[in-house]
Amino acid sequence: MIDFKNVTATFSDNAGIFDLTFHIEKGEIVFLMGPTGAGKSTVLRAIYMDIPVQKGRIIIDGVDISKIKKRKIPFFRRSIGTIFQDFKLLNDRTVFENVALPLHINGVSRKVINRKVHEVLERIGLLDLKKERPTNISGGEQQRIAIARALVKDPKVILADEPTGNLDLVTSDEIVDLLDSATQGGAAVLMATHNFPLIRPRHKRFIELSEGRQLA
Amino acid sequence: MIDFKNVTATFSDNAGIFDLTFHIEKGEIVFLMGPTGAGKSTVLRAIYMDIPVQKGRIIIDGVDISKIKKRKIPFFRRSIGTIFQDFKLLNDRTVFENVALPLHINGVSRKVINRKVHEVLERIGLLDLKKERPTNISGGEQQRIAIARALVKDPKVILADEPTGNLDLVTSDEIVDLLDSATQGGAAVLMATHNFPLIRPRHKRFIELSEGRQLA
Amino acid sequence: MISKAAFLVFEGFRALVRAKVPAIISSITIFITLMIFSIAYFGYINLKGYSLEFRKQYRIDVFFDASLDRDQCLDIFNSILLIDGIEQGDFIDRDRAAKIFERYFHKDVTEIVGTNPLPLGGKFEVAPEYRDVRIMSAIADKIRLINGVDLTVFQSGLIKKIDGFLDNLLTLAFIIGGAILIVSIIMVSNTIRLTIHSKRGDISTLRLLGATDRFIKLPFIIEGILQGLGGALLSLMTLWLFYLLMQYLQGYMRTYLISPELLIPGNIIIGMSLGLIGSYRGISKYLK
Amino acid sequence: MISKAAFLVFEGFRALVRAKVPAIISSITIFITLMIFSIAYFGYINLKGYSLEFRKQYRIDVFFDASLDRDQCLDIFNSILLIDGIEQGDFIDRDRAAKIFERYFHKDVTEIVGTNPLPLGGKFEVAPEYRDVRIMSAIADKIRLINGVDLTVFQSGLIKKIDGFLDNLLTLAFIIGGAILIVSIIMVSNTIRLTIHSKRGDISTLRLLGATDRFIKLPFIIEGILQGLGGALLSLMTLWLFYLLMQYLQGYMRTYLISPELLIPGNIIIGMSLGLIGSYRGISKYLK
Ligand SMILES: Nc1ncnc2c1ncn2[C@@H]1O[C@H](COP(=O)(O)OP(=O)(O)OP(=O)(O)O)[C@@H](O)[C@H]1O
Ligand SMILES: Nc1ncnc2c1ncn2[C@@H]1O[C@H](COP(=O)(O)OP(=O)(O)OP(=O)(O)O)[C@@H](O)[C@H]1O
Ligand SMILES: [Mg+2]
Ligand SMILES: [Mg+2]
Repeated sequence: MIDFKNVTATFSDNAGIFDLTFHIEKGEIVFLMGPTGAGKSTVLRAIYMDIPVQKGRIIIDGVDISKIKKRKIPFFRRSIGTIFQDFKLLNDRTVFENVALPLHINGVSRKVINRKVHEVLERIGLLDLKKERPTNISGGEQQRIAIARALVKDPKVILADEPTGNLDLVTSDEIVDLLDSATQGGAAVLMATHNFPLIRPRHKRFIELSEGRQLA
Repeated sequence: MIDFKNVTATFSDNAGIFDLTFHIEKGEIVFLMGPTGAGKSTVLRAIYMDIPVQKGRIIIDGVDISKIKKRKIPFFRRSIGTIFQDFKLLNDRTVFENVALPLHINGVSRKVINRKVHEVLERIGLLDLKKERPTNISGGEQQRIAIARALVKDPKVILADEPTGNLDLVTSDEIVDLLDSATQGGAAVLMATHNFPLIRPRHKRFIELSEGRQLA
Repeated sequence: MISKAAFLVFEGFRALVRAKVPAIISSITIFITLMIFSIAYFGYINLKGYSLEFRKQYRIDVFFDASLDRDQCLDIFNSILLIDGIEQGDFIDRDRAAKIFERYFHKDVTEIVGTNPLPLGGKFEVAPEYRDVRIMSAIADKIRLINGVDLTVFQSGLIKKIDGFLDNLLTLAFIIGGAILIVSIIMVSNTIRLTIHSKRGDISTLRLLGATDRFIKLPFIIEGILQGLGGALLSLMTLWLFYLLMQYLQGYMRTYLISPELLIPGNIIIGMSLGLIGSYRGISKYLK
Repeated sequence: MISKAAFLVFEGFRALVRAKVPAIISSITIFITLMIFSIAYFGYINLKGYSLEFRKQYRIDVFFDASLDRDQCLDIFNSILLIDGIEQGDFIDRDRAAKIFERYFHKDVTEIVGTNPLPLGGKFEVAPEYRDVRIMSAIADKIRLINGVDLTVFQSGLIKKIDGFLDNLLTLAFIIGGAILIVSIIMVSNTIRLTIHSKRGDISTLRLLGATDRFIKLPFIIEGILQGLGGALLSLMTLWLFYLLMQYLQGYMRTYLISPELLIPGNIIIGMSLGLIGSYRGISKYLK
């Protein structure tokens, strides 16, 4: 589902990712580990085409993304559910509207949107906040809204960038469970995190980065 | 240094903090624990006067802050070093300028500013990034810049809201060390966090919140 | 697809409410633009009105051969009336001529001369569309060729002067009008660009979520059109007050007012077009 | 304190560079405002110029008693010249009168009458500051009281018409000018408010860091003044091109140009003031 072949994407000589190669199967969850500044976000940004790739190929669901025409990038992004490290919630909309947004972009009918958004807000336990603005809820609540927004469209690929940084251990565990359960539907999940204690008990595969390079 | 007396500050009937009473000494570091949405950020925001207090009194360095005139709030805030949960870095300035900002606000001379900013960037290990914009550095790097900005003015009171959410364990530990060492200079530090494993080995006092109320 | 289009239209409406400051400022900009337009147009039709009024006084004076009698003169007078462009004429017999004499010399001609030796003649007015130096000169030349016409006087000097003056004014009015048009479009699209600039973070997020440019643009454009409508309504309200003022001043100075049948749809259409063009330009530039 | 003030001034400069889009748009707004100002002023001095030129033709005609001889008439003529407001005069003897007769009747008076029975008179021009219907009527009345003056003619009808026309135009110009002034200030401060709006997040962060309102305001105000200067320089460059065009057109239509000694400092001062007032209003409203 996600296939990196000798991928190099750099901002400067010593910042970015260098010669990464890995593969993530349909229905698999993989953790991307590494200290701060290691290049985890850069890996994810390369996948959702936010930054250019200098060398190598990234193949998502059988498609070499460097071959995707500029005009088609939005359609490619719709198949990916991204949880951004800085949430990127829209502060001028309610929680409900934020979560509904990807469905509107995908052209889903209002009735279905209503049902799906309620469903996902229920699942992350924030249905009570649906009428609040992101500025009026706590950091951890914002983070979970960002997660709900990524999951609501049942994407084939889920990219989660530090999705538990603002959550306590119990809630973090629930979130990882949620991401894990998405793999049952066939999604491939790539989750960047530093929280080793969180993922250790799960015995899942992880990719370790250091200074932009793969360890082991 | 920080004195809460039956403080209630609410957004609605069931969101906010209720009847909190605690005391933090000069030179003491205290952790504010609790799950997401427990009210940790609300405690800190009440201290730096970002939200109004409905009941009770908050006394900082001997001053009842409800008595501070509106015109004097900026001067009160200058004595506090705050690390915001969402960093609040200014994206149109370099890292250096961001860290220098509180010193400019305090009217420190350019020469002293230069020395102090270099010193603190050195200490958090990000001197290399001094000319970068916050948008061009990683999440963890941004977080450390936010920490540097709070520490650079040697404040009497340090409020840290989840300062390690985007940092790996090793770096997180270094940051807590840094905050801890600030207490040697006489500062009172209040750090909100969910990361219990991080603070457990330190055997420091902590205050535990749940749904806006103090536990134990 | 229909539900998506409906969503985008709805988004445009809600954007107005969500970001009130920029929306209000854009509406005010369009309002001001429309006010400038309306007042400039008001100035223009007044200039035009004054100009036409002045040109009403343009006329051709004709004198007949002294040897002709009154009836012969009248025949020639009537034949001149048939010339293309001549609208009406005024036959000047001896009595009329004496009155003219009195106007310039303030004496009765028969009193100082004993008889009335003044020549017969006619004054001719030309139709509005012929009130122009070149055309009137041509008509005067034509009259001059008629048998029995002693002299044709067309005060081309004075007329040229007035014509030149009015033309200068109208040229100026047109330069200013053109400038206002360009300026308005720049102004409105700049204002809307600023409101878009203040939402740049949200726009980049929408893109990362897979929104197409069309999806991002449409709400801005609909918002722009609504802002244009808002500005137009504001301007109509203000112009209504201006009308009341002008009607009150009508006693003191003559003014030509724009008819409401032109003003109301004109303002609404121009306002909405400005909002449309401004937001389209603004968002397109931004997304490039 | 000095280093802080220097920092804030420096911040204002850097803000220009940091947020280029809003800075450019604000400068363009001020530029456009100044262009409108300059062109409106240009229109105004042209109107004024045309008006003065027309008023040059205002004059008072005097006829003397038929019983007086040439020398007596000349004495009266000279005494009229001494009246306050009379600038110069033209004595009209029998020959001049005959020429006037010819101008209106296109015949030689001696030829049709035998002698020249026309009255003696004078034409008087008034000094520029007296060229006004009311004042000239008063002067005409004064002349009428002089012994030996038979008749004073002051074409108050025509003059009133022209005066009225010019006054209407100038009133219109003033209304438009006043409107432009108000509009410009609103426009500039709205534009700057939008740029401030797009930095609202940063402003709230500065407040949380302990910045006083003064600390937040000053860079915006300095930025505003610099944007005003930028707009002024842009407008001066454009006006220079406009001057070249006008100089070229000078052959085709008479225009009065604004002197550069007025235009250059005028634009710079007004531009910087607009930037100052606009940013001050904008940021003050925002911080309230
Ligand atoms: N836009 C950019 N321009 C220049 N350098 C950048 C940019 N974005 C990131 N970098 C640099 O690239 C390196 C990797 O950044 P990245 O954001 O991928 O780290 P990360 O592993 O996600 O770290 P964190 O855990 O702190 O989020 C860092 O050294 C960072 O400073
Ligand atoms: N501005 C606001 N308006 C209304 N409700 C708010 C506002 N800010 C916070 N809340 C609510 O107050 C409660 C406490 O919020 P607070 O931000 O203090 O939580 P927290 O302990 O910091 O959580 P986290 O660990 O997720 O940051 C939450 O339920 C939140 O939804
Ligand atoms: Mg990252
Ligand atoms: Mg919080």
